[in-house]
Amino acid sequence: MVNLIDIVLMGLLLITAFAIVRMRDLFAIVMLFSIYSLASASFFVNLDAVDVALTEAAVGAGISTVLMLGTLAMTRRHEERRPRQPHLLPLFIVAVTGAVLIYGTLDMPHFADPAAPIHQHVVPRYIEQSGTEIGIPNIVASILASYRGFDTLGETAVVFTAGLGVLTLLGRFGRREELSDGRSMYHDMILRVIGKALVPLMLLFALYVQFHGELGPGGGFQAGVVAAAAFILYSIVFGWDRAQKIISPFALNIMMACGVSLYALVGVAGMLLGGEFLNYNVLGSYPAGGQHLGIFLVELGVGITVAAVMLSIYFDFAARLAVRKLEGE
Amino acid sequence: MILVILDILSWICLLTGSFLGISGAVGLFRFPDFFTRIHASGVTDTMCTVLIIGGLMLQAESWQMVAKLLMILLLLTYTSPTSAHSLAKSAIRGGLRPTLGSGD
Amino acid sequence: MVLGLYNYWIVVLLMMTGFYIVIAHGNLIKKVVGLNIFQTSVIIMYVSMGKVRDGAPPILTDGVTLYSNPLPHVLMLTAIVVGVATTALALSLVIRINEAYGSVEEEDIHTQEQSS
Amino acid sequence: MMEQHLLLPLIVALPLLAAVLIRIIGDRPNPREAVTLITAAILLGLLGLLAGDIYRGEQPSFTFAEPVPGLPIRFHVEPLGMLFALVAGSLWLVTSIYAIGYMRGHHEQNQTRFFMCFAIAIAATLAVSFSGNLFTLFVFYEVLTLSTYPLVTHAGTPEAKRAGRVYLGILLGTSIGFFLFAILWTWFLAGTLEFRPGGVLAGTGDSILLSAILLLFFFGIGKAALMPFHRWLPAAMVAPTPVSALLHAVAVVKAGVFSLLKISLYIIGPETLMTLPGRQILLIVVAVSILLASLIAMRQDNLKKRLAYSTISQLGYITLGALLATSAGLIGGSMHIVMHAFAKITLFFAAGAILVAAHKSEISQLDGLGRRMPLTFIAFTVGALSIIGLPPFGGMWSKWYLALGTLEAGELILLATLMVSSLLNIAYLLPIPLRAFLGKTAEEDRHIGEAPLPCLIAMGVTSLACLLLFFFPQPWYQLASMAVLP
Amino acid sequence: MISANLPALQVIIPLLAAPLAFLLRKPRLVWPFALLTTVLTLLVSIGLLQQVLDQGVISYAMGGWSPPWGIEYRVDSANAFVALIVSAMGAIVMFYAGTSIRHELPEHKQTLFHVAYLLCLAGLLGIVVTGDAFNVFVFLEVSSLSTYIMVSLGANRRALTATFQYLIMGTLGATFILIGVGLMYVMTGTLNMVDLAQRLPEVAETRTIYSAFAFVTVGVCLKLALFPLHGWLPNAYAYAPSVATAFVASTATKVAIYVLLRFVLTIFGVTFSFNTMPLGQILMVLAILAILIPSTVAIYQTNIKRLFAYSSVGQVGYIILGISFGTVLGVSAGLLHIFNHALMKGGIFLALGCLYYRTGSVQLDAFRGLGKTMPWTMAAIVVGGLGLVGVPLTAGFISKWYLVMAALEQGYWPLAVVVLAGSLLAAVYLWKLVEMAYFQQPDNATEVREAPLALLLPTWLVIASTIYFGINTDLTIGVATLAAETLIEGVR
Repeated sequence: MVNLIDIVLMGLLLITAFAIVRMRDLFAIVMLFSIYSLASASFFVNLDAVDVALTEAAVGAGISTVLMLGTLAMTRRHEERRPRQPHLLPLFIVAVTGAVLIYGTLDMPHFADPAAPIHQHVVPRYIEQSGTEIGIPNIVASILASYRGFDTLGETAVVFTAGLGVLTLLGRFGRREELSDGRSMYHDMILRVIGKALVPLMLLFALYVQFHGELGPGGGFQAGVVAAAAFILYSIVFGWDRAQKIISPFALNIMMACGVSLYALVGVAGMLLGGEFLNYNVLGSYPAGGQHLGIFLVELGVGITVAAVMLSIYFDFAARLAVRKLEGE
Repeated sequence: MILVILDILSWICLLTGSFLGISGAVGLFRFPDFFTRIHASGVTDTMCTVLIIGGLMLQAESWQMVAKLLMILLLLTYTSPTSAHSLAKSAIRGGLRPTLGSGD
Repeated sequence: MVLGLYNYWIVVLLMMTGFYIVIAHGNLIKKVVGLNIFQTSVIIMYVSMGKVRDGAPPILTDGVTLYSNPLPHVLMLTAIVVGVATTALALSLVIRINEAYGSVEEEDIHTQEQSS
Repeated sequence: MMEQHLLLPLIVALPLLAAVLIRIIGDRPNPREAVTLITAAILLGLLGLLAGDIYRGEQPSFTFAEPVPGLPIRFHVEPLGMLFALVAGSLWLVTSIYAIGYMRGHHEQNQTRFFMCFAIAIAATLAVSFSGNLFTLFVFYEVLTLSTYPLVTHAGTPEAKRAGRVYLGILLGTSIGFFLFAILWTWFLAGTLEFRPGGVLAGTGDSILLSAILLLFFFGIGKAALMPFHRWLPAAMVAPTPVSALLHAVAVVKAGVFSLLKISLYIIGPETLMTLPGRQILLIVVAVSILLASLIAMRQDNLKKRLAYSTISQLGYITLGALLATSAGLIGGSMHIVMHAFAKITLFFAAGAILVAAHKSEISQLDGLGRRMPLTFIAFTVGALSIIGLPPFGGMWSKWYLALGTLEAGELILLATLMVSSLLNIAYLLPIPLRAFLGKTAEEDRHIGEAPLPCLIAMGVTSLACLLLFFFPQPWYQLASMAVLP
Repeated sequence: MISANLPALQVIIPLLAAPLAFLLRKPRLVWPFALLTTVLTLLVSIGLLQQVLDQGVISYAMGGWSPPWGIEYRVDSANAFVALIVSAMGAIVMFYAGTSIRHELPEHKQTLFHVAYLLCLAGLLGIVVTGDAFNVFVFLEVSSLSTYIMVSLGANRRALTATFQYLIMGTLGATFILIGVGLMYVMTGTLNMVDLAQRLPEVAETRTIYSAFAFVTVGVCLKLALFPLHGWLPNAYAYAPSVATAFVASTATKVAIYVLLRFVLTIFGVTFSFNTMPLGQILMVLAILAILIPSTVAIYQTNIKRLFAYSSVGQVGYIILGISFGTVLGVSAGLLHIFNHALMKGGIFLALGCLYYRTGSVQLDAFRGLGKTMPWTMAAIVVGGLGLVGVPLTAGFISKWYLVMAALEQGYWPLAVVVLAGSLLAAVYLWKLVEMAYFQQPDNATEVREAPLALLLPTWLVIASTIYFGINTDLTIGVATLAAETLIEGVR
C-alpha cells in the first residue's frame, strides 16, 4: 500500500519535472514547481518525515512560489530562447554525473532496510536516550535544537544572511519615502472578509506549530514561515502599505537581528554558566529542565528570525514592484 | 457491525469524492474558456473535499482526529470558493471576457 | 536489488533533471527553478535514506519501538531553509539584472556585455 | 670564518645610502653629484681596507638571513670577489667624474634617476662580487639586471624601449629559465649552494648530468654574452655612454663572467670540469663567438656598436679561461677581468667624449678629428693597444696567461683562435685612430674642440692605469693566484 | 573559562557580532564595532594556535554532547594555521574597509556590507574549525551567501551577473558536497570527521564510497576554482568592491582548499585518495593546466583586477600541485603557498583599492605614470607582484622553492620547469604594469594624489609581511610542516 503511494507520488514528481524542462511559459513552470514541492512534501509524510514535510510544504510550495511569482511580475513571463544551441555538452555532463550517482547507489543498503549502518551507529542513542536526556517526545526537535543545535544556529544565520542580502539588493534600508502599491485587492469584498477571518486563524496556527513543536511536528521554522504567510496574505488583500503600518520594515529588521542574537546568546549563557557553548543542561536547576528552557528559547529565536526575514523579503519584493509601477506611470 | 457500515459509508464518500475531483480536472481541460474552467474546478473541488474529508472522518479512530479534520474542512470550504472567485475577479480585471453563446 | 534501490534511481533521475535545467537553460528564472528541483531531489534522497520499514514517525509514543531515522530529517530541515535562502537571494539578483539589462536571458546579457 | 664582518654590509649599503640621498636631494645638481663622488671615494677607501685583510689571507663573511634552512643570504669575500669588487669600485669613482661632465655636456633628462639607478647598480655589483653562495649571487644578479633597465631606456625613445625589452627579455629569460633551474638542480644534487674550493658538485652525478648543468649555467648567465645570447649587449648601447662604459664594459658583463669563473672554481670544480663532455661543446661555442663577434665588430660603422661586439669577443676570452679550468687559464681569465675593464672603459670614454664634443657616433665621420681633439684619440689608441694586448699595456698579461692556459690544456686550436682574434682586434680597432689622425678634417668640423674637462680627466686616469698595469700587475696577479691555487 | 571555550569563541564572536552590528544601523558606529570584533577574532585565533602548539589537538563538544552525537569542534595545527590566516586578513582588511567602503558605497549600504563581512568571516572560520562533515556544509552556505552579498555591491552592473554566476556555481558545488556527504553518511551512519575516518576503511571498497569521493572532490574543486571549474572567479573578483575582492581573494578559496585537504587526507585518508583513487594524477594534470593557461590569459587582460583574478586561478594551481604529490613536503609547500598567496594577493588587491579610491578605475590606462603620482601604492603592487613571480626574499619564493623541491623529490623534474614557466608568465604580466607605471608620463588632465594613510597603512602592513615572511620563515615553515604531517598521518 505504502509502496503504491510511493510509486504514484514519484511518477507525479517525474512528470512535473519533465514538464518543467519542456515548458516555456515561466508562470506555468513556477506553478509546476509549486506542485512538485507539494508532491515531495506528501512523499515525505509517506517516509515518516513529518517535520520535513511540513517545512517543505510551507517553504517550498509556499514562500518560494510567492517569491518566484513576484519575480515574474517584475520581469517577463516567457522564456524567449531555446536552450543553448550545442545541447550536447550539458547532456553529457548530466549523463556522466547521473551515471556516477547510479553507480554509487549500487552498493547502498536497500531502501528502508532496518539493518543499514545509518540506523545502527549514531541514531540509536537519539531514539533511546532523548526521552530522558532532553525530555521531549519529538526526537527531530531535540536533535535539531540540542544535539545538533549548532547546525541550527548556523542555519538561522543563513536565513538572516538571506534577509540581509535581499535587503541589500532590493531593499530601502534606512530610506523611508512613502510608497503605496495600486495592486491591493482591497475592493474585493469577499476576499477582504475571508482574509480578515483567515489571518488570525493562521497566526493562531503559527503559534500552535511554534509551541507544540516539542510534542508533535513543528517548530521555529515552520511556525515562522506560517506566521509570515499570514502577514503576506494580509498584505496581498489589504495592500502592503497597510501591512507595513502594522509591522514596519524597521521593526522587521530589529526582529530578524534579535532572533539570531537570542539563539547565540542562549549558547553564550551556557558558556557563562560553566558549560560548553549551547549546553542547555546548565541553564536549569536540573538537566532536563535546562534543556526544556534552552530549546524553548532557541526555537523562539528561530521562529522570530524566520518570520521576520520571510516577511521582510516579501516586503522588499513588493516595494520594488511598487517603485516600478511608480516609474512606469 | 456498525464499523462495517461506517466503513462502507466512508468508502462511498471517498470514491464519489475522488470521482468528483477527477471530473473537475477533466472539466478544467475540456471546457471552452477560462471562466467555465474555474467554475468546473471550483464547484467540484468544494464538494469533493467535503466528501473525502467526511469519508476520512468516518475512518478516524479518535475524536481528536475528527476535530482536526473538521477544522481542515472548514478552512477548505472557506478558501477554495474564495480562491476560485478571486481568480475569476482578477481575470475580469485583467481584461478577460467570458465567451458567451455557443463556445466556438 | 531493483526493488531495493528503485526509488534512489528515480531520485537520481529527478536530480539530474534539475541539474540539466540549471546548466542547459539560459533563462535565469528557469535556472533558479532548476536549482530548487535539484536541491529538493537531494532532500528526497536523504529522507529516503532515513526511512525504516514499518517505522513510525520519530515522535516518541508509548508502545512504539521502531522509528524511522530522525537524523536525516534534521539535516534536511537545514537544507530546505538553506535552499529557500539561496532562492530568495538568486531571485532578487534576477530582478536587479532585469532592471540593469532589460533581460533575463543569458545570451542577451552576454551580447550586451560584449558590446559594452 | 663565521664571525660577522661588518665591513661587508657597510660597503654594499653605502651606494644604496647614496641612492637614497640622491633621491632626496633630487634636482639640485651640485650637492647631488657631490654625494656620488664622496660616496665613491669613501667606498674605494673601504675596499682598500678590506683588500688588506684579503691579502693577509683572511676570508671575512657576513650572514643576513636564512629564509630556507641551509640557504642563507650570505656574503663571503674570497680573492676573486675582492678583485672584481676593487675593479668595480675604483672605476665607479672615475666613471662618476666622467658622467658628470658627460651628462651636463649632453643636457640629459632625469639625471636624478640616472645617478640613483647607477648607485644601486654598483651596490648590486659589489653584492654579487661578495656573494657567499649561488643563491645570494642569483638574487643580486637579478637586482643588477632590473636596476640597469632604467639606464638602458634612459633616452625614453621608442627604440630605447625596444632595446630595453630585448635587454630584459634575454637577461631575465636566460637567468630564470636556465640559471635558476641549474641552481635548483645543484641544490638538489649537492644539498648546498655554498662556494667551496674544489666544487660542491664534484662527484655527485654522472658526467652527462653534470654536463647538462654546466650548459645550463653557461648559457643561463646571459650577462656573459656568450653567443647566441649576446644580442642584449649591442642593444644596450642606446644607453648614455657612461652606462655603456661602466656597466656594459665592466659591472654587468663582468658580473656575468665573474659568476662563470666562480662556478667553474667553486661549484663544479676544475678537476670535474675538465672531465665533462659538455666542456668540449662549450669550448667550441666560445671559440666561435670570439671570432664571430670580432668579424661582426669589423662591419659596424657605429662606434659604440663596434666596441660592444669587441666586448663580446673579449668576454669570450674570460669564459674561455673559466672553461679551460687550468690554473693558468683561470688566472688569465681573472686578470682579463681587470685588464679589459680598464682598456675598454677608456675606449668608451673616448667614444662618449667624441659624441659630446663633436656629436659624432659613426666611425666614417671621424676623419681628421684626431687633430681637433688629440687627447681623446691618444687615450683611445692606448685603450685599443691594451685590448690588442701589445706591450707596454696591461692587456698583454692576461692574454699571456690565457695563451699559457690553452697550452696547458693542449688545445692548440684555441691558441690559434686567440692569435687570430688578436689580429682581428687590430683590424677593427686601429683604423679608427688612424683615420682620425691621418684623414683630412671636413670643413664643418673646424670649430670642434676637446671634450669637457671631467671627461678628459677620466680618460687620462684610465689610460694611465692601462700603462701602469703593465709594470705593476702584481697585486691583481696575487689575488687571482690566491683564488686559483689556494 | 575563556581559554576553555576558544574554539567556540573563534566562530561565535563574529557570528554574534553580525546581528548586533546590524542593530547599530549607523555606519559610523558599525565600522568601529566590526573592527573590534575582527581584532578579537584575531586574538582568539592566535591564542588557539598557541594552545594547539602547546597541548596538541583540541576537541570541543558543542552543547556538551560528546561526538559523534553532538557537533565537535576539532582544532589541530592545520586548521589553527588556516584560521589564523583568515582572521588576520579579516582584521587587516576590515581596518582598510572603513575608509574604502565609505568612499565606494552609498551610506545606507555600508552597514549592510560590514554585517555581511562579519557573517562571511564567521562562516569561513566555522568551516575551518569544525570537525563535523555536515556542519561544513552549513557554514559553507553562510560564507557563500554573505560573499554573494558583498560581491553584488560592486559599482558596475556586471557585478550582478557575476554574482549570479557565482551563486549558481557555488550552490551547485555545495549541493555536490552535500550529496557526497550523504553517500558517506549512508555507508557509515556518522557525520563526525574523525568517526568517519575510522569507520570508512571497512566500507572503503564500495562503489558508494567511490562516488561519494568523486562528488565531494568535484564540489570542493568548484568552490576553490580549480582550473576548468574556475569560470565564476574572474568576474566576481573583478567587479566586487575593492574590500570584498581583497578579503575574498585572500581567504575564501584558501578555506576551500583547506576543506579539500581535510576531506581527502583526514577523512578518506592518503592511501585511499592517492592509491585506490587516482586523485594525485588528476590533480597534477589540472594543476599544470591551471598554472599555464590562466596565467597566459591574465597577460591579455586590461582590467587589472581581472588580471590578478586570473593570476589567482594560476596560483591555486601551484597549491594544488603541491597537494597532488600527497607527500609531507608537497602538502606543506601547498599550505605555505596558501599563507603566502593570501598575503600577496590580499596586499595587491588592497593596493588596487587605493588606486580605485583615487582614480575610480582599475583599467591599465589608469596606471599611466602611477610611479610618480602614487609611488607607495604602485610600489606595493610591484612588491606583491614580485612575490607572485617568486623573486627571492619575497614570501612567494619560499613556497615555490619548496614546491620545486617536492617535485624533484618525486623525480618529477619537468614540473620544476612548469613552475619556472609560470613564474616567467607572472613576470610578463607584472611587467605590463611596471612599464605603464614607471616609463609612461602621467596624463596631466587628471591630478592624482597618493592614497590616504588609512588605506596605505593596512596595504603596506600586508606587503611588508610578505617580505618579512620571505626572510624570516621560522613560523610559516615550522607550522606548515607540522600541519602537513598531522594531515598526512590522519587520525589513525
